[in-house]
This record gives sequence, structure tokens and C-alpha cells, in this order.
Amino acid sequence: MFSKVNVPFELYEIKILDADDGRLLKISQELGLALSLDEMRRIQDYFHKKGRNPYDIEIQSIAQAWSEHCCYKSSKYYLKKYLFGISADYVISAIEEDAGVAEFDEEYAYVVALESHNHPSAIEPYGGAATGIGGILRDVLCMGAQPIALVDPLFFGNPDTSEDEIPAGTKHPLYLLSGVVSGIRDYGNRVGIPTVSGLLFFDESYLTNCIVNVGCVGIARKNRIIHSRAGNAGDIFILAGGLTGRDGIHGVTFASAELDEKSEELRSAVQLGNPIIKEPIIHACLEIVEKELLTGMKDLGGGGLSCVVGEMALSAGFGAEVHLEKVLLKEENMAPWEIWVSESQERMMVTVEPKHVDEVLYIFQKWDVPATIIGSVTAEKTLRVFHHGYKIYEMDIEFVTSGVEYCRQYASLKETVDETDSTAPPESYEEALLEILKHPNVASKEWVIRQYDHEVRASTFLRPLQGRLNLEGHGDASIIKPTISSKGLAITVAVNPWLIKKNPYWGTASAFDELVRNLTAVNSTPHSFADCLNFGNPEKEKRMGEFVDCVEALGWMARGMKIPCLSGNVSFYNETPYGSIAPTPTLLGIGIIEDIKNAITSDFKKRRNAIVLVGETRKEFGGSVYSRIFRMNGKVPRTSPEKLKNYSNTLLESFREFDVKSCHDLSEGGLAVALAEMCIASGMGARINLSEMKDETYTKLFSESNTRWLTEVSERELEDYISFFKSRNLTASSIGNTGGDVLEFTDGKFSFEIPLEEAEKAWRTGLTRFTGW
Amino acid sequence: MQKEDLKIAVIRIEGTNCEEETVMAFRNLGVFSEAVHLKQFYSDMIRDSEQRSLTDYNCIVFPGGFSAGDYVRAGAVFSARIKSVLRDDLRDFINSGYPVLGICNGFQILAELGALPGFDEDKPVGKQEMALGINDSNRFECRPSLLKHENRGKCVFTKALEKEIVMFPVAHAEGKVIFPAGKEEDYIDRLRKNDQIVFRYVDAGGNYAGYPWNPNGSIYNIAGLCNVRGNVLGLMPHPERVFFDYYRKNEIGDGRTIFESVIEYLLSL
Amino acid sequence: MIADVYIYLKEGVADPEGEATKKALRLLGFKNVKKVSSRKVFRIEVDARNREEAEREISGMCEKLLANPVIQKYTIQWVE
Amino acid sequence: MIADVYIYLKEGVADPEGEATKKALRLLGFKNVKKVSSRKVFRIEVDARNREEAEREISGMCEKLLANPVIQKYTIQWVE
Ligand SMILES: Nc1ncnc2c1ncn2[C@@H]1O[C@H](COP(=O)(O)OP(=O)(O)O)[C@@H](O)[C@H]1O
Ligand SMILES: [Mg+2]
Repeated sequence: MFSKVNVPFELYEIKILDADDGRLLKISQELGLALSLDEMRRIQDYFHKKGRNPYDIEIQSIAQAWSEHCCYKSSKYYLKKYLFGISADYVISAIEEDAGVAEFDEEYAYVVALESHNHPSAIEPYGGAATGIGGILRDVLCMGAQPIALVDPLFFGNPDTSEDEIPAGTKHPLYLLSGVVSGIRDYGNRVGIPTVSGLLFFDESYLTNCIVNVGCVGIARKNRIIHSRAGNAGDIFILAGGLTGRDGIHGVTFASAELDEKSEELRSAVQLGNPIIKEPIIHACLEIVEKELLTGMKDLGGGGLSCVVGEMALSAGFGAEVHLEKVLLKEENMAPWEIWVSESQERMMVTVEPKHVDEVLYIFQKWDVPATIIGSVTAEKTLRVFHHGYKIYEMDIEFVTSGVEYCRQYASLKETVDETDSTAPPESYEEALLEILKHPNVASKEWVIRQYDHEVRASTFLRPLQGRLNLEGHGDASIIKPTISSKGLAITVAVNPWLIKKNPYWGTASAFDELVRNLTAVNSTPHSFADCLNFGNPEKEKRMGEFVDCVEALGWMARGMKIPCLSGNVSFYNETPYGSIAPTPTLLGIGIIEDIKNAITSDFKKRRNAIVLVGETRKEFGGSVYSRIFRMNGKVPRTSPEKLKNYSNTLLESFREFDVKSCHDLSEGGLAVALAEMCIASGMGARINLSEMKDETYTKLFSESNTRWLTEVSERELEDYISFFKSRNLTASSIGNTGGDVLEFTDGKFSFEIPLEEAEKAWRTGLTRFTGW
Repeated sequence: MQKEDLKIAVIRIEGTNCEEETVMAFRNLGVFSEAVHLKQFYSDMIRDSEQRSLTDYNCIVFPGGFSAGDYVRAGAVFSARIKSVLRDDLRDFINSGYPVLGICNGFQILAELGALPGFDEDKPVGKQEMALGINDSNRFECRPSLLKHENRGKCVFTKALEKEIVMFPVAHAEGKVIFPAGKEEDYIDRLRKNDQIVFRYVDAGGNYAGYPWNPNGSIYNIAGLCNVRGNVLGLMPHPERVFFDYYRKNEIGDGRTIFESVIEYLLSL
Repeated sequence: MIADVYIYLKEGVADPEGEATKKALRLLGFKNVKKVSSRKVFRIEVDARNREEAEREISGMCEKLLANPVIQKYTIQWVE
Repeated sequence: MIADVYIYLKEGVADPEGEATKKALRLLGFKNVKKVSSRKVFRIEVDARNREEAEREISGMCEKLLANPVIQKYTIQWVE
């Protein structure tokens, strides 16, 4: 099947020309290519035309380029159909590159990227998560942007899983959690970019597949945006940063297959990352960008050199020539194909006009960042690779890089979901509320938030924790002030996999609703979003059905709201023999606030102020915390872009017209939890009267209907505030007052109360009872 | 000295990461300030136009961050490198009365350099006499901290500070002030007598308190101290992060006075 | 019984701490340093009836908490 | 020549890392743990003509960088 080529290094010819189907598959398997028979046949055809067999480096290179991870072969069709192309005049670049770009103000643009790092984190949580942060920083950096904030939505199996429920080869959720958080902390804090928002969600479906998503936001001068493409024929490729080693070989093909017990042996796909190389790379690259010395820049991620050289050349309409022996190596005797596909961390590729090469090399040297010239851009659309003078690779760039696309079969779940309501009032309201407050999905996330430096760079103006010093509660979004102007960027993440597991379409629409609610709550105008779509095996119709339903819902909401999707990432194969993850379309939302001094926080400000519920409550318990704890069935909350838009705009208007003191959106746990969080953050109780609303008491308290917020206004403004919504045919009801040291609820004759202290304790210890402190 | 003549350097190496906001704090007050890589003071590979000398500046700051990854010990690598290339220059700088500020990692560096507590006026960079150890909680924590200003007038960085209690946030894993075992009381007495104590951690009621108000377990709740001459200040909390106020108003923050005070001091020289 | 547990990185795993330390030592003028790698040691005192029992206990600690089996190895050395 | 340099805390200096590790081990069910203390080891390879020279070199590294005399001590052990 293979024959060694007579050269002074390791090179094999792969005999595919006369291989039959069985042999083609065997080749794919033995070389770890993860290519299907059809794909192998296409390669065979191509080399028939060339009249020769490929070398190992050539076929490895194709496998990288055609992997699910690099070319989105299963998802592209549906993403194009539903999600792409939502236009807004402030979009500068959407979807096309490593990160999306939109206008921030006349001078600046912001950059957004969101990605998964699931498989590496499941195998080695510390290094996996750390390199995830490294990778997402590079995605933003390569647009020429200064990274200004990180986010980390995380999903694990239940923290109370007992040891004997854990399948072989799987690690305990708490072990994974602490490893992942330490990895993000040690990397993010060291490079000095604040981690300002995230998610921590537990569900049994993540037991064998934890989900680690990381996002980054950056800021760049509009006229300095750099693209991931070469400038002109004759430009020089300079590879800068960490040295190239055997680590991370086959990362992308690894990400495009299911994990199993043996996955741990794929250690070469796991790396540690080195923040202290990355930190100077950021400075060096930004200095080079500022001095306008380069024509293109791209980070080395999945597929290593093989992907980056091809993509940079092709998207500029050129070819390239690379001399592999110039690449600085960590280890001796690496085979050329290994050098070509290695995914060693902390590397960037820049293209530079010959006259600027010396200056660029000087800047890298000044920052102690190793950098070398490895090749050049050529006019002809062919990629040629040489090693010690021997030509070992020659293929048409278009053939390699343009990849494949599938329109996979799928089975939509829209019609088959059972949403019959089987809910009932709790036996004890007090206990039900405490039980919900201490559920780790609801409870305080302080344990994570404080381990991250969320205010380095001194531009975090609204923090993830808001309220009394050292006794804060949860905010809905963080606000960063990226430039000297007083304009701010609100950053939040949202997704509730319980809703989506139950009903992918409406659950995803709800995630979008939450995204908009969070951004609106802090008084920012929703501006754009990025998504990271984590799903099971797309070759299974049901999994693909979940995917298509989610993408359709996302597209419907986004288009209706006219909020563009700037960038995204798809992660399939989050599935093991033990099951697939709940569909998890994580969203990262960006809002704009014209003047940060108008930001609104979630803690109550003053005793005896009025509390107002904005929005409509229905009996919608499907996937809610209440129904999960008490094992009931129900309907997943509905929403529509028209309604959401109406409420969000009106609420923002109300912030201008009235002196609204605090605001918090209603999400998991409904009204009761949102209220408790506002009380805890301020150390102030509340007296609530629900009589004005219809429905049963437990629906009013715990239903998770979308498009709702709680606000605080003075008694003096209350009446006008309510009429303001009524006059626009929207619902707002006065439900009580702040003050006291209990949470008191009255509904007609029924009433109950919980001491604030008790609610606070349940909420503050809900997560730390598992994590230890 | 005139405001236009003032030049302030924030010194960086790989891993320092609060230099930009620290530079901005000075620039916002209309003073020239720049981040300077340690290599610019000594390395041959640096071009002439980028070479610097400590004597170019009137004030230097060691910023927060994770210099050299804080591997080995927080601040250890940075301070060892300063000792090997800048020791004499730094000694002369301090001896001439120019101010030096170390924030967070910068405080760790000044402690490692032996510049703090700095009891001996003739040896402003000497042997190590204190350490900033791992927090009692054994973890990195980012949280607000309240500081009581207790300096009676020696420290050049707090002369203009009128408030008795200020809020500067902390973000570190190694910030616990430790003095040599058995000499703690003696050290604290000397610090008090010399007016070297600048900030101590207190709770919302203004009382000396334990965790989380004292976020790291520092002895005597010490958050910041200055040398015997008053021109070197090290503190764990970050004044540059509250140049504007902590809660979103974009107005004057508690940290601003640190920078104003030192500018005032320099103008009086 | 007291044991020293040595935790170190497996061959081929990047060691940013070791590398940073080496770079620093060379900058300080120690030009003869060839390689630096970092390790961690926990000195652990356990109550156990005999060495086997203690060894089993300590191996358990390494596997569950102290070492990360994917990237680290450990050895146990008895102090007393 | 290769040496292991052990950096450990002086008597009387608190060891939050050891304490936290002990606490975590006990939470995991290792009830017999009596005490845990943490140390740090650097394995250093130097070029030197003889052991004395190497020892001098390595002591220099400890004094200049690896140990903080206020809280730490060090010992050197030769591996080869
Ligand atoms: N993994 C994490 N990293 C950083 N911040 C987090 C993380 N998990 C949660 N947070 C923060 O905790 C707060 C509360 O989270 P959550 O309850 O999920 O928000 P929401 O109110 O939008 O449902 C938010 O500010 C969020 O950004
Ligand atoms: Mg919210």
C-alpha cells in the first residue's frame, strides 16, 4: 500500500491508483485520515489525471482540508439556507473569516469569534480548555484586532454523579469542571484579557461529552482590519511564534469523530499551550499591524500549515511555494507530513511584501518571538512544497481547499415533541423555591467568575457580578468600554439546553430571546451575535434533525430581529456509545450602549421602590427548572421576533423616558428566581403581590415564558411607567415593593415568605457544595 | 519641574499585562507616559531610536500582570532580570528621590528586589526582607477590596488622598504579605514608626477584617507599603482599574488620586 | 507513614514553566544551563497499617487528584 | 550533569497549597491523610567540568532566582 521514497528523510508514496474500494478505505483508516469512500475515490480520480500516486504529505493535507472541522461539509448547506446573509449596514465582514467584524463607531470596528474545544477538553481538561482560549485569541488577533474580552460557556454532566455511574474512559464532571476552569483561568489571566461572561450548565447528557466553548471579542481600527489572505504574488510567508512539534497532529480529524474509550491514547491531539509565548505575540502582531507592514495574517489552528497556506493563497487567487526545512522544529526527525499538519500552539502566519520583511522580523525579534521566512506567494494557483530541495507536494489549490459539501438526510422533531402539560403546584412553595435556588444551574457562579480576572485592561465597566461589594449577585451582561469614547459594548452568552433537548426549534428560539433580553436588560441595543453549534453525530438522521431545527429557528429569530450573525462554529460528533449531548447552540451576543453611564444593573437600589414585571406570563414549563426538579412535562416557551423586538425596543425607550433603577431578565426559575437574585445582590427583601396576574400561583412564580423582565422604579413614576407600556399595547404590571428582609409572596388569600438570608444561603452554596469552597 | 517635561515609564516584559491601562492613567492626566520593554534599557538588538535609559524618566512603574508567567514565583524572574541589568541605575534613581510604583505583580517585583519594605535609606535595592506568598485561599481571586489609608504624609503617591477609605479591586494569587518568621512584630513596629504603612484592608464598616475583605491573609491587613523615604510604593490592589469609578458612571474613581499625587510631587521637585 | 509524591510531565508534553525558567536563568548569565524541567512534590503523611496499604492509598490520591494521567506521571518515594 | 533542586518552605511559614490539597483529599474520602506539604523541584541540566563547579553554579541559580530566602530553603540532589 505504501512505499518509501528514496530521499534523505521519511516520505512515502501512497499507492491509490490501482486500489479497489476496500483498499481505499483501509488506506484512509491506517493513515488516520477519516475520509469516506466517496472522498477517497475523488482523490483517486484526481491523481489518475495527474498520472502518479500521491505522497503521504499530499493525502494527509487533503484529509485535513476536507475534515468536518475545516470545511463544514455537513452543516454548510443548512447554514447558508437559514442563517447567513442577514444584512445590516454596519456589518463589515460576516462568516467569511476566522472572526466576524462589525462597525463600532466611525473609527473602530469590533471583532467576534466563538468556538468549541470539546474533545480535547474531555480528554485533558486543563490543556484542552487553555488551548481553546489560545486559539480563540488568535482568531481575533489575526483580524488585526486587540482582544478585549473572553467568554466561556461550559457544559458538564451532573455534579452529583456517583463514581460507579461513570463509564470507563470518562472522567468525573467535577474533575472536568475544575480542570477546565483552571485551564481558562491560568491562560486567560496570564495573557491579560478579561473573562467577562460565560455559562455553567449541568445535564446528564454531557457526562461523556463535556462541552467547552470559548469566545473572544476584539477591537480594531477600521482602516487596519487585516484579512486572512495574501496580498500579491511575490509576498513572503513568515511563520512566527511557538516552534512546531508532533503535538496536536490530527486534531481536526479527531474533532470530527466520536469519542470512545481509546480516545485517551490520542494524546498527541492534546496540548498545553503557552500563554507566555502568546502574550508577546499579541503585542508583536499588533505593532506590525499598526505600522501597516503586512498584507495578510492568519492563525495556525486546525490543520496547521496545510490549511493556512492553502487558504491564504487561494482566497487571494494565488498559489504558494513553501520550503519545509525552514520551519523551526521542537523535535528532530519529523516527517515532512508531520511538519505540514502539526497543530502546535501559538503560531501565526503573516504575508509581507519583500520590502517590509526585515522590519517585520525585527519586531518579532524585539518581542522574543521566533519568526522565519518559509516561502512565498506565487501567481499560478498551485501549491508546491519542498523539503531540502526535493519537491514533495504539488496540487491545485482549488482541488485541495475548496472541500466537499453534503446535504445530509435529517428528521425534524418539530411535529413529534410531546408537550402535554402535567404540571401541578408544589407541596411546599418555600421548599420548591429553595430547591430551585440551590440547583447548580441556577445557583451563584461566583466560584467561576472570581477565578477569572474579569477587569484586567481596566475597561470592564459593568461586571458579571453586581450589587453589594463582595456580596454581589448575577448581572445579565458585562459592558466593556473599548476606546476612550464613552460608548460601550455589552457582552453576554445564552442557551438553555434543557429547553432545546425537549424542543429543538422553540428551545433555540428561546435562547435567542434570552440573548436579546440580557442585552436589553443592561440598556444596550442588541447589535450582532455569534454562534457555536454543538451537536451529536450528523450522520444520524435524528441528530441532523435537531441541527436543522435549531438553525432554522435561529435564522427565523435573527432575521426577524434584523440582528446579523457575524461568525460561528459547528461542532458535531459530540456523542459516545453512551449517548449524544443535548443539542447546544451556544450564542454570544453583542449590544451597543451609547453612553456607559446609562448602564443598568440587576441589584435593587432603594427600599420602598416599585417592582414591575414587563411581559406576558403563560403556562410554559417544558424544560424548565421546576419541571426538571419535580419531573413534570410541559410546553417549551414560545416567542416571536416581532413580539421580542417590540418589547425590547419599548423597554429601551422606557429607560430613556423614566428613571429605571434596576432591571433583570427572567430566565431559569422564572419570576421567583429573578426576584431572589435582585434581592440577594442588594441585601434587600421584597413584598410581592401576584393577584393582578391570571393563572395559578406556581405558573406566575416558576413558569419560564420568554420576553420578560423585572424593573425597579420609584412609586412616583409607577403609574406613568405602567401606562407607557399599556399605551403601546404591551403588558407591564406592578407586582410589589422592595424592602424588608424577607421575600414575601401573596396571591389572593394564599401567601408564603422566605427569609432573605435563607434564600441567599441556598443560592450562594448551590454550586460550592460540590466544588468545595 | 514642568508638567510638559514629565516622563513616566511603565516597564514591561513578557507577561506583564496591566501596562496599557497604567500608561493611560497618566496620559489621562495630561502627562507623557509610555510602556517600555526591559530590553530597551540594555539589549544590543534594539535599534537606536528605541533605546532607553532610566535617566530618561522621572517616575517608573512596575505594572500588574504575570511577568514571565509568574513561573518559579510571582515576580521572581522579572526582578532577577532587573537585578542583573539595571540594579545600579535603579538604586541611583531611587536615591535621587524619583518615585517608583509597583502595582500587584509590580509589588511582588519590588519585594523580590528588596526595594520594599526598604528600611535602609542607603540601600534602596537590597536583600529580600519580605515575601508575597500564596493567598490563604490558595487561589487566584478577582474581587473588590476596601482600603484604609493610614499614611501620615510620607508616601508621595497618597499625599493628595483625602478619603479615609478607598475601593481598589484586587486580582492575584500571591499577595499575602509575609515578614521573616519571628520578626513580624518588630517589622510592623518599624513600619509604623517610620510611617511606611500606606493601605490596610478593611470591611464595609471600616473595620480590619478577615477574608474576604483581607483577600489573601496579609499580616496586619497590609495592602500597600512604602519605603522609608516614601518614594517607593508597592500595593496589591489596582488603582489604575478605578481611575474611573467602579460603577459605570465614567466619573472620578478612587484610584485617580494615586496618579495625581505623584504628578503633584514631581512638579514640586 | 510519610511519602514524597513526585509529579512530572510525560515526555513530549510542553513545559512552559521549565522553558520560562531556563530562559530566565540564561538571561541571568547562566549560559551552561542545558535544560530545566519543573516538577511538583507533595509530602504526604498517612495513617496506614502497612506500606502496601499506604501505597494503595497514595496511588489513589495521585490518580484522583494529584496527577493528571493524560500528561503527567508520578512516582512515590518513602521518607519513613 | 543533572541535579534536582528542591525548594521548600521554611519552618513556620504557612503552606496554603499543602493545606488546600489536604482538604481536597479528605473531601475525596482519603480520611487517613494527616498532613500534606508542597514543594517545588527543578530538574536542571548544566554543562560543568566537575561537581564542585556545577554545585556552585546551581547554588547561584537558587540564590539569584529559584528561592526566596525570606520564606524558602533549598537543597540540591544530584541525579547524574
Ligand atoms: N463559566 C463562566 N465564566 C464566566 N462567567 C460566568 C460563567 N458562568 C456564569 N457566568 C456569569 O454568571 C452570571 C450568571 O449566569 P447565568 O445565571 O447563566 O446568567 P443568566 O441570568 O443570563 O441566566 C453571568 O454574569 C455570567 O456571565
Ligand atoms: Mg439573564
